[in-house]
Amino acid sequence: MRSTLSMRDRLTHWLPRLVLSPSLVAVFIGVYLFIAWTGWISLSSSKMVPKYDFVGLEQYIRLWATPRWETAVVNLFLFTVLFLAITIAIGLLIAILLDQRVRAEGFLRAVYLYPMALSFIVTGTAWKWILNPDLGVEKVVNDLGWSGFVFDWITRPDTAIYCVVIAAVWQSTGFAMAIFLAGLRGIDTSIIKAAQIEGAGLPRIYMSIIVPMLRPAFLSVIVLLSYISIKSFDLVLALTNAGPGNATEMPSTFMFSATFRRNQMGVGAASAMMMLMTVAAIIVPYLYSELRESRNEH
Amino acid sequence: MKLTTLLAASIAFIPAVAMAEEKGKVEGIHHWVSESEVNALKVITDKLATKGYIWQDSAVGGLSGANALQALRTRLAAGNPPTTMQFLGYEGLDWAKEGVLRSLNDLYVKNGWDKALAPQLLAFVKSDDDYISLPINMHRQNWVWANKAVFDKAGLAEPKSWDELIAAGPKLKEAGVIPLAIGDEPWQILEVFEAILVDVNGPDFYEKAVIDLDEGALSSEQMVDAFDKLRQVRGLVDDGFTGRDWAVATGMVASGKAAMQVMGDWAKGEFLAKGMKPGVDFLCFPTPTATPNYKFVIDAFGVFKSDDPVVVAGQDAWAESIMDPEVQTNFNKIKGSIPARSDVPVDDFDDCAKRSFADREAAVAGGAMLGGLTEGFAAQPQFSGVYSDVVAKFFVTDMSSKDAVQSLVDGINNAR
Amino acid sequence: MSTLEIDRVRKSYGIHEVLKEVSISIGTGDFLVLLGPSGCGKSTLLNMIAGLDSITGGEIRIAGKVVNDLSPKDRDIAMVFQSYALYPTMTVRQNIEFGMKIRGITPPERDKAVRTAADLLQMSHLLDRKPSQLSGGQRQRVAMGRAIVRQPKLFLFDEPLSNLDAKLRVDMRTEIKRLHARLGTTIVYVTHDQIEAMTLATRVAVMKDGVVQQLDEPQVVYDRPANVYVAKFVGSPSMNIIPGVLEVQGTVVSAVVDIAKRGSARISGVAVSPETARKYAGKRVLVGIRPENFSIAAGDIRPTLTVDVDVVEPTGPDTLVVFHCSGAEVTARLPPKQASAGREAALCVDTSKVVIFDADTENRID
Amino acid sequence: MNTEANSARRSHLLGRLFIYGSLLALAAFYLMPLWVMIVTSLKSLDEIYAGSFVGLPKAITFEAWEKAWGQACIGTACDGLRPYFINSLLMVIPAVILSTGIGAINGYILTKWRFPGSNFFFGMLLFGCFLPFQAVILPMAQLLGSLRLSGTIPGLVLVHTVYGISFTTLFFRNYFITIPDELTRAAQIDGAGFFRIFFSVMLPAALPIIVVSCIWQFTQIWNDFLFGVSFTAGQSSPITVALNNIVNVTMGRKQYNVDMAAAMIAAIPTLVVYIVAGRYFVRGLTAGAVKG
Repeated sequence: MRSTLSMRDRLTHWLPRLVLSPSLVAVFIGVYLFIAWTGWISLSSSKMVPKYDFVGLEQYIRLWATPRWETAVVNLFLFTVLFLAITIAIGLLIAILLDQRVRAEGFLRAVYLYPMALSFIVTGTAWKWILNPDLGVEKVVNDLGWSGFVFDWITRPDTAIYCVVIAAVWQSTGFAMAIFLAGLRGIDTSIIKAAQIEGAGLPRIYMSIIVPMLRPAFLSVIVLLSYISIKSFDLVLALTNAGPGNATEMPSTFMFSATFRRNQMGVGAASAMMMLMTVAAIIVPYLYSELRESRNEH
Repeated sequence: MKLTTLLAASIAFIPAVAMAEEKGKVEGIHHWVSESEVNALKVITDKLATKGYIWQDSAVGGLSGANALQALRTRLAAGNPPTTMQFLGYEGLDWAKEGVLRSLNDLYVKNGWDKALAPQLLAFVKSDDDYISLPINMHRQNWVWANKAVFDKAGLAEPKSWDELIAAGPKLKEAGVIPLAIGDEPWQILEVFEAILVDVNGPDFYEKAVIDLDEGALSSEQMVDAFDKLRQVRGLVDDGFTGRDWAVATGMVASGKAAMQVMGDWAKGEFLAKGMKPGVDFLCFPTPTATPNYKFVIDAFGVFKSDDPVVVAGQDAWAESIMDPEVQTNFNKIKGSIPARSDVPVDDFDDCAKRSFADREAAVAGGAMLGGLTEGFAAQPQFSGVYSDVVAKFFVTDMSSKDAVQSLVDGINNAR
Repeated sequence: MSTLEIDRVRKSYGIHEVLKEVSISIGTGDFLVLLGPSGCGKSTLLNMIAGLDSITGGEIRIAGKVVNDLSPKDRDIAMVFQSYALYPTMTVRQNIEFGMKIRGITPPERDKAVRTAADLLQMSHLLDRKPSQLSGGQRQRVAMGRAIVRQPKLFLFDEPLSNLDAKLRVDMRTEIKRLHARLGTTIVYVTHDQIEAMTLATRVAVMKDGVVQQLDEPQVVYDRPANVYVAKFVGSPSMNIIPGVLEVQGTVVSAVVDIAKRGSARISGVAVSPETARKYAGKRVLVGIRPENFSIAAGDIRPTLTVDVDVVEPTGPDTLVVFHCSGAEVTARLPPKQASAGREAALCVDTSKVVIFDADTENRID
Repeated sequence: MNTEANSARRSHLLGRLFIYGSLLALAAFYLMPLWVMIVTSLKSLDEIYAGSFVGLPKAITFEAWEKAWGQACIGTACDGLRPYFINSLLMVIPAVILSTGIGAINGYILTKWRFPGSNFFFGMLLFGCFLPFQAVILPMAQLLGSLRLSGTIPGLVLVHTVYGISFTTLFFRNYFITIPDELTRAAQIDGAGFFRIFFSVMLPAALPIIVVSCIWQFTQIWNDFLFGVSFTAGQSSPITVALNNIVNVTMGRKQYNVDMAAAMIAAIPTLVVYIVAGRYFVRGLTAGAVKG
């Protein structure tokens, strides 16, 4: 029976796969083959240029014996938790406030959204000044008369990471806001009316009814923000250059300096693999749920 | 003049110009992007142009050359190296070991350049038996730059030891002046620390602890002392040092807001640009010590192996331009350093440079020529990186000197 | 000539079998309704006729030609979808013209076809609008217009009315009926609404779990359902199914049912053949009675059964009376104001319309 | 009754006050860096070195802007940002078009022409979104070298397209999944083939997500520094690399006003895109970029 298929029909049958195949090849090479290459290098003794020998897990042992890497891991954890929590909180707050039929919503939305358009190569210097106690906020407030005001986080190793969080929150809230706002607009307003008739106040309605309904938006925001935080590279370089005293080192900056500045390509590759595994630990379950969902749709 | 001769002359002239245009390009990666650096570089490239080659600029700034190194690495991985590349410290030697650099022995011998360089410098120019790079200059790293008016007002003279320098702190603070201007970048802090290390403990100790990475020296009491001194120096610094560029710190000294800065002689350009004169408006003196030493930093260019005769000829022209005595003189007047060649006359340099020349001669004779750790002239980057990690962390936290020494030892051993 | 023959067609996704050897055959001009609940396989079957789903086994023939391996566009069919599937970025005119454009029909001809279809469906004034500017009923018309201009051998409708509100649904139903009458094209129509099936079809195929339960004219399906499933699915309120026992006394066959607190009642004269009657004599059966086959016993006619009325639901023209019989809830459609809740009612049954089912297989016995 | 109405009005007023107060305070926070950049770029260098960083300029001058655009030196080349701006345009336009186009057709296949394994492929593709790019620079450089594309703008276009596909496919796939399959089926019955359905039916319906994809890709590619600094040299560098060279002067006197003007110039295209099309971005996100 199959033989009755005409050439054209057979082409139609294979066409989608054919059209998709260049992407498949590109992604296979650009992502998976290159990851495999990095994995290999992480098991080699490569220093300055790639060397294709095998030394087992030596580079990983060296990596975990490096205090800077430990700092980087702790920072990443601290940064991710704070960054996610604050960005989500502020993003949600702005979205809810904007959803109250305010004037000039378009303008305000643009204000909150524009940082996303800029790279930290562009805004890093401005933030450096704002956070610098001698030039920025502290000075301005002191000049206004509150001489006791101190805001010197960026100068102190134990607090500098919070400055990175501030700048990162600044850049990403717009995104969280946009997604939450989209979610809020999709919610049936009769739910709010129903709750009002039951006598619930607006804050309570949002806390116990609306916010839980935004669950899918939360999921999207969390995944995308985790991705931003793991990749935060420009941000740290531009703002603190991993200082003071490597206090704001992150895995991405560590990897960069190990590979390109310190001739420790093997260690750099090992750190890259650690980052990839972390990403996979977050992303794979998300992908799994996403894809299972779509299978159900069919 | 007859018309025909004019015509003949112009006809003869045209191919010459065309030839010059056709000779080729010299492409170089470097990380000189500031105004004075670029002006200095122009001295070389102008000379190159007279030899008929066009300079193609591939500057990559930032991260003390790390971006430039990354660019080189990817270019080499792609099999597309530039004609030439600026190297600091061991970089040139490391690349030479990978077999990508061209040996310049023929040029060195032909032109006698080998005799024109100080022996300590040769260690960075020669890989085994091959000359692999072309040094253009020599910076002295262990300078103190001071505001003369501030010093006079506080009744201070050039300090003879680090204790004296530290003791000047309270006086200066009383006068409302920040004693020492510095930024929190690890390399700025390391400059100070390595100066202390050699000034207090002597060149031999520096060689053991930094160049040989001898564990005994690394964990010794002298090392603890050096950290103790650095802790005292921390007391001379104001709180706004975060993210401060070294040039901003220099500006603070120039304006009298701060009294001193420990920095290489590239800082001199900042004073000169403001119209200040050495000895009159600002002071330059080596970091205080009982054992005089000279910490050098050189900028050198390596050239990459190529089968293309046009490229090779361009490299020859480039090498001759760099090593030209006149170029070395003019370049260094702008850059603030002194010529890499020891055989270039120095009479028309300023007082600071002259002092640098004199000290270099003394140091060469006395075996006190030392490579700067910060810029990669003393240890491989994975080790100097550990130094800068520990020192920077020590400087900005309350870490004890003993803990600092311990993490230094652990870090070096881990990187071995 | 546009017949449709579905010959032992099977469909499975992996081990999951969606259609099991379905055979349906209709003639030119027939209006076939595939009726069944969601998941019964009716839409899959339609998609297979259209060529949108592959056929696992068997053959489908349109106008006598096997179309198993023809692509949709070569099958000479047109289809109307539940969501109308109008191209959102095209105007109504462009929507209707799209298929003709692909087939390379010249602009004047296209224009003529659009005009004819628009007149037929009274939507000439909508031609330059976008689908988003149309109401549900208007979109439905456009979708039909798009199908009509194709002049296909076979029209396929996939639950075309289920997205409309009740009033509009009735109107469009009439519209489709009228269209069928005018064009005379063979139609296959999928729905889960038995009223649509009754009103529209010339042939109804009732489906369940990938199997055709009954294929016949709608009235036959209604009067003589093949099994309890069909009996309950077709008709509203659905046929009452009352457990009982078959009794044979000479030539008279009766069904005996229980009435709570009142003992048994005998429904005599059930239309069952003598052989069947002999076979089932004294056995348990299921007695099927449509609600409208009950009537009030008036005058001196002896009631078939006397019951206690549970609930009374007036619908206007009739009143639905609910009572219990053999443990089953039974609904009778009676004239208004003839019974009231909590009172007793004496009822007659039109025994010629009573249907008997096997208690185990639930199939009709004749 | 009256007092109740009064208090209700007062609490409403307080509520509005709270809403606008918070929104404006937050707006000030978000505008602060932009303010610093603009103000600084309009000051003279002397004024900045005299210690004025955050305040208004005493005298407005556009000198820094002119310098950043046309004269600032990168190495020995003193052409300002202009040539690099053009480089970036030459890179960003084809890369955005290519990655969006490929993403669109991928999304179309993955929703309307599913085949066994298409979901797995989608999962593989998605993981590419989350790849830390530093990890692939060296192998990518080797690949570009063997393709003879190293150091060129086409090479950068290729890299950005490859790593952009993941995101654009995600966008389009999630958007097309909301378009009923019946639409493609109707078109099939109308006789439209694979490409005809894509170009005549799907693509015109995908305008909102095309905008989202273009904005996203435009900002990502325009702002990219890592690939730019790794895969280009000198005259073929994109603007972020040039900006870095101007801003990150390692040794020398910093020209903060020129730095800021240069940063502003580098930011203008993305800012314009956001301001002009930001509305569509939010709308497009609602329409399916993010599954709600």
